[in-house]
Amino acid sequence: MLLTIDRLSIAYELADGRELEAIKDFSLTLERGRIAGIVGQSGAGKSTIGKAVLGLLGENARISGGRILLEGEDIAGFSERQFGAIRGKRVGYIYQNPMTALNPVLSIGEQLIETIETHTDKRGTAARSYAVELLTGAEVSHPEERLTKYPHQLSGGLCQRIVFAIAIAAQPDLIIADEPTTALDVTVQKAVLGTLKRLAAQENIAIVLITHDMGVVSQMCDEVYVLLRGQLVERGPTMQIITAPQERYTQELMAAIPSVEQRRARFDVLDAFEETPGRQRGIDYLRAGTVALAHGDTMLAISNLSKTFTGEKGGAGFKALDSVGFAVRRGETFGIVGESGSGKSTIGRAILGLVHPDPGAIIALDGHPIGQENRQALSRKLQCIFQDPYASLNPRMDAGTNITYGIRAAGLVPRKHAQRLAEDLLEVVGLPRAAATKMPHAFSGGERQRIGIARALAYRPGLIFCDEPTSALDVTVQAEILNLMKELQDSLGLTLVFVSHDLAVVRQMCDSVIVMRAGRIVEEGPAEQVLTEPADPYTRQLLSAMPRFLRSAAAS
Amino acid sequence: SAFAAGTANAETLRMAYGTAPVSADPYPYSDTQTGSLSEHVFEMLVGLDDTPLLATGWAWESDNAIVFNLREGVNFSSGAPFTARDVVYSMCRMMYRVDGRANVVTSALGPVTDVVAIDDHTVRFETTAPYPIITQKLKFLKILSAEAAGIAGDITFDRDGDCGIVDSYPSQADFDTGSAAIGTGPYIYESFQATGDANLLRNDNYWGELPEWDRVEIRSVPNNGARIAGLLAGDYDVVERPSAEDLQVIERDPNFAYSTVPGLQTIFIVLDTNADGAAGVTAADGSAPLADVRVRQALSMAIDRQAITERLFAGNATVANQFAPSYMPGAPKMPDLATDLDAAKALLAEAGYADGFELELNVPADRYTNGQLVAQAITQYWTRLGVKVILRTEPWSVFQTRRTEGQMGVFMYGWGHPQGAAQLISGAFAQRNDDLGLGAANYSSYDNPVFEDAMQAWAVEVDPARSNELVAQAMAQAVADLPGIPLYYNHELWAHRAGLQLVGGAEGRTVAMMVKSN
Amino acid sequence: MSAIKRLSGPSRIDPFLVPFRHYPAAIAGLVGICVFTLAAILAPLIAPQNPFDQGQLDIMNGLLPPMSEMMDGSVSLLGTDAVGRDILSAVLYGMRTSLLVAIVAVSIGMVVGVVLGLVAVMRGGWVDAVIMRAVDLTVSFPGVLLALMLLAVFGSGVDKVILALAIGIWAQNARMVRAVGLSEMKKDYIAAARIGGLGDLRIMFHFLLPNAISPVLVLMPMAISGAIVAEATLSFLGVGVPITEPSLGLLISNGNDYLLSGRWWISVVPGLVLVLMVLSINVVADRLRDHANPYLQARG
Amino acid sequence: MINFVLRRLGQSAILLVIMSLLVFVGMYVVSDPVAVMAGEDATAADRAALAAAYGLDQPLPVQYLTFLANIVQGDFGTSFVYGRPVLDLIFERLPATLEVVFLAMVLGLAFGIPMGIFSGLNRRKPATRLISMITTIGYSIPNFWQALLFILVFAVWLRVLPATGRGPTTDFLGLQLSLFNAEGLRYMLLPAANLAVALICMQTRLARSGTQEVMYQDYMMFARAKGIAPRRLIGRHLLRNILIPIVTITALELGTLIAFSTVTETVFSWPGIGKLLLDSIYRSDRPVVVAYMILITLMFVLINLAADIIYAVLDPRIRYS
Ligand SMILES: Nc1ncnc2c1ncn2[C@@H]1O[C@H](COP(=O)(O)OP(=O)(O)OP(=O)(O)O)[C@@H](O)[C@H]1O
Ligand SMILES: Nc1ncnc2c1ncn2[C@@H]1O[C@H](COP(=O)(O)OP(=O)(O)OP(=O)(O)O)[C@@H](O)[C@H]1O
Ligand SMILES: [Mg+2]
Ligand SMILES: [Mg+2]
Repeated sequence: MLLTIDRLSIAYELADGRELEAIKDFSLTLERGRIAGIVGQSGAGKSTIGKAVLGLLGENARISGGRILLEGEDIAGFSERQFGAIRGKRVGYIYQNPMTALNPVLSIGEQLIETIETHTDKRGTAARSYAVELLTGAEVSHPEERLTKYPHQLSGGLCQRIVFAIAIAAQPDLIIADEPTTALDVTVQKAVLGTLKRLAAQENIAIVLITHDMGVVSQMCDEVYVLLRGQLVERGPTMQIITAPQERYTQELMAAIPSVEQRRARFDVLDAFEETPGRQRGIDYLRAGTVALAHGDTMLAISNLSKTFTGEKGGAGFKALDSVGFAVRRGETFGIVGESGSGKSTIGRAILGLVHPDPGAIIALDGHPIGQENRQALSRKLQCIFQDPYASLNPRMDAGTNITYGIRAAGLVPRKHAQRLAEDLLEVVGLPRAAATKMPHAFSGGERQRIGIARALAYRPGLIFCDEPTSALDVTVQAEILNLMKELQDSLGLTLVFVSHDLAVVRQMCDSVIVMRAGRIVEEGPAEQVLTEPADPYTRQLLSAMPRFLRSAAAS
Repeated sequence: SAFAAGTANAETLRMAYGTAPVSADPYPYSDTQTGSLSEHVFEMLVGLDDTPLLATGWAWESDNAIVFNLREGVNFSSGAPFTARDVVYSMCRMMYRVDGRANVVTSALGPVTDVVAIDDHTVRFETTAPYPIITQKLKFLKILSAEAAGIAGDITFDRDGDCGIVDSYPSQADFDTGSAAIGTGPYIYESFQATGDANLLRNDNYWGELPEWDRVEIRSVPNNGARIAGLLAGDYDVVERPSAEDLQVIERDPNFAYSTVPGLQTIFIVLDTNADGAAGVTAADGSAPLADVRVRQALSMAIDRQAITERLFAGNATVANQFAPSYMPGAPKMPDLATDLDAAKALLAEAGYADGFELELNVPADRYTNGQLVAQAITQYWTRLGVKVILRTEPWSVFQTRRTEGQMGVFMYGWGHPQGAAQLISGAFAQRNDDLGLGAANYSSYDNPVFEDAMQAWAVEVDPARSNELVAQAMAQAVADLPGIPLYYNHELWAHRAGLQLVGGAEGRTVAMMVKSN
Repeated sequence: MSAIKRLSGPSRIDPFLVPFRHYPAAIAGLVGICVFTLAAILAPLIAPQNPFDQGQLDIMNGLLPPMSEMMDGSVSLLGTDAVGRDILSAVLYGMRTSLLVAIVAVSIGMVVGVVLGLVAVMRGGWVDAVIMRAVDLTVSFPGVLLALMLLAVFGSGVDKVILALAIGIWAQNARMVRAVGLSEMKKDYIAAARIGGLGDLRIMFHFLLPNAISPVLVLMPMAISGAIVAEATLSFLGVGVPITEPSLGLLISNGNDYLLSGRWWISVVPGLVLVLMVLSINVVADRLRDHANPYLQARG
Repeated sequence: MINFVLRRLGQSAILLVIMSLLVFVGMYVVSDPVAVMAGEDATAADRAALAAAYGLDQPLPVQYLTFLANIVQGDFGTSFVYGRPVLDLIFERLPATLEVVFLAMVLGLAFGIPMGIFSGLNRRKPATRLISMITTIGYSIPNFWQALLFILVFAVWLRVLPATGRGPTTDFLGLQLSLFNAEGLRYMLLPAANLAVALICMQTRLARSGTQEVMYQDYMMFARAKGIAPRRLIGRHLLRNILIPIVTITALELGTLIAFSTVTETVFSWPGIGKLLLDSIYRSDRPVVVAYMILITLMFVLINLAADIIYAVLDPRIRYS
């Protein structure tokens, strides 16, 4: 047995002295060449398990029980030095937050090549060409050039593929892949997963795959572990879990999976969130917001939007966006899908005024060019859910303050109610009230994402640019949140610009869609049409690459 | 040990100065250390102790002319013989103001109208009026070599120092690099650095008694503690001006010793006696307290000089009873000044200041040994007398500027020149008279006819006995009137390693010639 | 989310004291600061002598070792200095001056420096250029000359000393905050704040400041001791506080001359007080900073 | 980037003019060179002659304009006190200062950063407490006190190092340096250590606090997960991210030490330029002070410019246009 986790319990100590039991009595066994999936609710403790195997739990975490055996050796009590011999070499780790996982001040090349040079005998140009090879294997275009870039110059998906390349560089015995494809479009995702699968099959590598995408699970995993609030609720062979889930939570999970085949009014949910007075108050607050406006008028109009990033040392720039134009109607959900790195986030950053587009671009909100309005007024019309939720939270403010600071400043909520509102909104996005006083770094990936969502919603804006808002969420939570958004949309005319790789979600959510590739729009139209009768070859390719979770298969 | 290694080369003497000599050029700088350094290399006609040096004797030819006989057989370190021409040349150079700047005795030798080389070894100085203190002033005329400056033929003196040879005067840099530093003294420069560090080699052709040390290294270590530590660490053989405090360490350690000699400097407090009031002195009724002699006497009587010299100087200072060290040759004999707080209070009350008054006492922070401590002691005494004292200490440059601008009614000052007892009172208390060289630093507004007459007579008196009498008269008057308050006379101190014998002079110069091993 | 267990009972302690729980050293520091501050405030009541009243001093009491009897029969606990100042009293009074000078100068220097540094980051462009050139100018201007100028123009006084010191401090802080701020400014949370419609002031003080101020705080205790020593140096050179009203630093530098001869108490006593004072400030400041560091919050 | 540098240098030209004006006026209000230069018994005529010879009888603006005109011709003036060109005076002493500051900087960084990182990484080790104690005490002991203690211990008691002065020098690229001979180094050790103590303390504390923040960032976790050697993890990933405050302080201290390390230079009788400045201020030697300040300002401008460029190198997100 390569990896055996035996009744592992892990506790985090919180700032106020309380202790949070993140993992209780979790057990897992894994042989070489096999892939184990861990699925479960966001915040259930999946990443905590992964980190524990590598000895990367923070200072405030404590393994309160159980063993972790790697080839029979208990590594739970290893010292930092002993772990040093394991990390990278025997266990590779694909970090959950790709955009913060890369050192911002070191070039991609350096971060990749140092790993290669540490674990293989390749040096110098050999290491470099192996790096290029790895990047190519991870579907990164222009790999040579990317090596000289810094993380902030790359898209989320590129970062994720680089993290992937780094993790597999040494061909370790075990790979822990913590949501390795959340930021990838489906074609790339397919390739990356293919690589993983090949590694397992050919190199006899064992993989722990943490994910919430049941499609991925069904395609990849030999066995599945279902986790809820730190506890294992069910484990079994993939087919068995998918087709015949025994536990209630697993059943809910399966039921909540959105389908790309058909569009429904609502995502299926089975009350993932507890209905509490606080949550109700929060929802009331959101509903009480924007005055319902007529649906259908053009709200956001963009034309001729180009963005060229200046190259290093005066070299030729890189054209991230090339004459992009589209219009978003009030009250609709406007989807942006497409290749990773095709400029989706850059569109958002341009709308939000965070990057200056090339001259000639027109971005108009309600008929007025953006930039002439004052920031405060704009903030109530336009909000954003960042692709990297963590970096967008002020690390020195607790979650509650992060959420309500802006609206308090804008006078949307009196100071004395701010704390309560923050807690209410946390409940709205499915987090406990107590989370309000935790600092951003002490949250799981999905939890951070939800804090970002709560912050954006709190403004009760007219339009939200959602950059992969639910990529780190399991389907049950995702369904709750997307339903909430839809509901706000229906009742208030909330407009959403929705960037996602999950075509099923896009189909469920969006009214119209554009498909992007290499900075250009390759196809646009009503979501139904684009996703069912794609005209562009690239769109077709996307659709065919989708990992399908076949409910029909489950039925049969 | 490191100590043994340090002294292995017994022929090198390492000395630490308290202030960096400014230059190897002996003319423009009047500070003690520049003087000390150049004394190794250059000599004067008259020695600091009034004995003949390069002159073997002198006599007044008339009221306006004095003739010096020069020593024969003396050579400069360049090999050139020393002659009267060199004296004329040196006088020219002394009178010449480089960039308008007076040299050490340019002003003091202003009354000299002509300098004539009568023959190779006789030279005559002529003056506008009788100028008896010229021999005192010539103690500062270091003799340079005319030949070394490349001057051939006779030199005709003029009072601007132009002498027709201006272009041949060596620059300061020429001295500092050593090329112009040619004297008749017992040492020659090996090197001089702008930081004030110098190395000297013995001049084996010296005409006089050869000094013991082959080589002398002079370093400047301005910080007191560091200087003494350098001695203790074996970096130096002799350090000048150890603090009274540091002598304690020296006394305890058998490896070290110190030498002391009563010095020339008198420390005193100047009082502005102006009847219209003095800067920084305020009385409730708007009157001028310091104009009243009883107030001045009260201020003087309140001070316990004995306590100051014993407590703050550990005995290395002498209680002053007049404005010049009483132990100097020719100093008038004066009774001790009284110390009596009660009597002082009574005097003050008598003068109408029973409730005291307020004064600002100005003291330079970085000038006099223990100056700040003494200032605080004075403040204590006067506070007890009932006078409100604001003690103001500031750097010398600021002090000097404010003093020159007349912004100080009460200030501490020190004066020490090897020029006899009259120097201080003539400068600080006499009415200003540039022709007679009187009262250049009179900030006391002192104006007493008895004193004034005596000073004016003294200024032109050539008979030494009569001169001393006049000084005694003036001094007695000044001490009675107290336009200033004498405090104490500084002593000169040197600390050195044991095994050396050191006989210092009152002017406090630190020179290798005074150090012998025993 | 999983169950949260309470480890300790509901906290009933003053929120101000929360950071100090479980940190004996920091508590000691806090106590130290209180003691020193109290001692400084109460100096006139507890000091055996008023060292600023020159009439009470007598050089006949000079240089007494600790526990000596003075002329008037009283005992000097910690000895006296050369002019007969009781060291204990002098230290108590000196602390007042030193603390006042150091704390006020450092506070002014810190506030002005940090604010200008933040403004430079926020505004950029010519504002940044002007502020940073002003920094260049002030760091290159010698403090002694500045103090001398103030002395010559305005006369001596504690306020002038404070001003001279503060001018030296602001520049360093401004540069530090700007340097760190430049990096922070590019992070997404600032972008989020902008999108949130927050005004520049809020972004400056609630987003940039807490994330950029850490190095300034790290250097703060050093700045305090530095100011105390700088004040001593100025005083020693005659451009600081009057020598009749010595500060802690001036006492130390005066006492320096007596170290070699074994009269240690004159400089060691005030020196120790200075060290202890800075040590206290330091452990407390360190603890507060650690406490404010989100990554170290849990006691782990 | 080139634009950026040029613009900065342009701004600095204005700065130099302002600085010279400030110093000119400053020296004027502080003291009168004539009063300081003239001897005790100088007559009024002496003073007037002196003032005229140095142009000090002119109104201040005229003096200043003359000064500017001379500067343009490359003449920085002649010292009132030493009667020598001020640039000669300054450059004669500069090497002594530069080498001792250089050594102090090296000591500061070589000890400070590793100690700081160690403390940041090992929060609860006794060694960390010790470092914290020592660094706190290190900087709360006044510089002049420390200097004397160093002399007492190493020169007077142990007698292993000389107490004062500068040792023998060797010629290096035309500079007289004692850095390259053993005896000279012995003389440098105490003054350099005296300067370094504060630096070490500062760098330690900055490195410690930086480490405590950076160490818990996701990218550090991931870097650890990659299994790279601890040396690289710290030397590259950690260090690069904590260097900005360290560079800032190093730059400021570098300038300050070169320009103003008067206490150390005084106590150890180190013949550097800091003392020259202090002496010149106290002797009212305006030409030296003004020229000195112009050079120092220029130096600070360049050092800070270098620091700004280093920021951009350290953090690619910082870009100057
Ligand atoms: N600051 C920058 N400097 C240089 N290039 C940049 C910069 N920011 C983004 N890019 C490049 O612009 C392209 C578009 O990036 P963008 O983040 O918009 O992609 P995306 O569509 O959001 O991708 P993903 O789905 O992976 O997040 C990428 O190739 C990226 O490398
Ligand atoms: N450093 C920390 N301090 C305190 N609590 C933490 C810390 N890290 C994680 N937690 C908490 O532990 C729980 C498990 O976190 P973990 O990151 O393992 O969740 P996850 O299953 O990976 O969730 P997600 O799918 O959202 O990434 C969460 O409730 C989270 O808030
Ligand atoms: Mg996770
Ligand atoms: Mg993106």
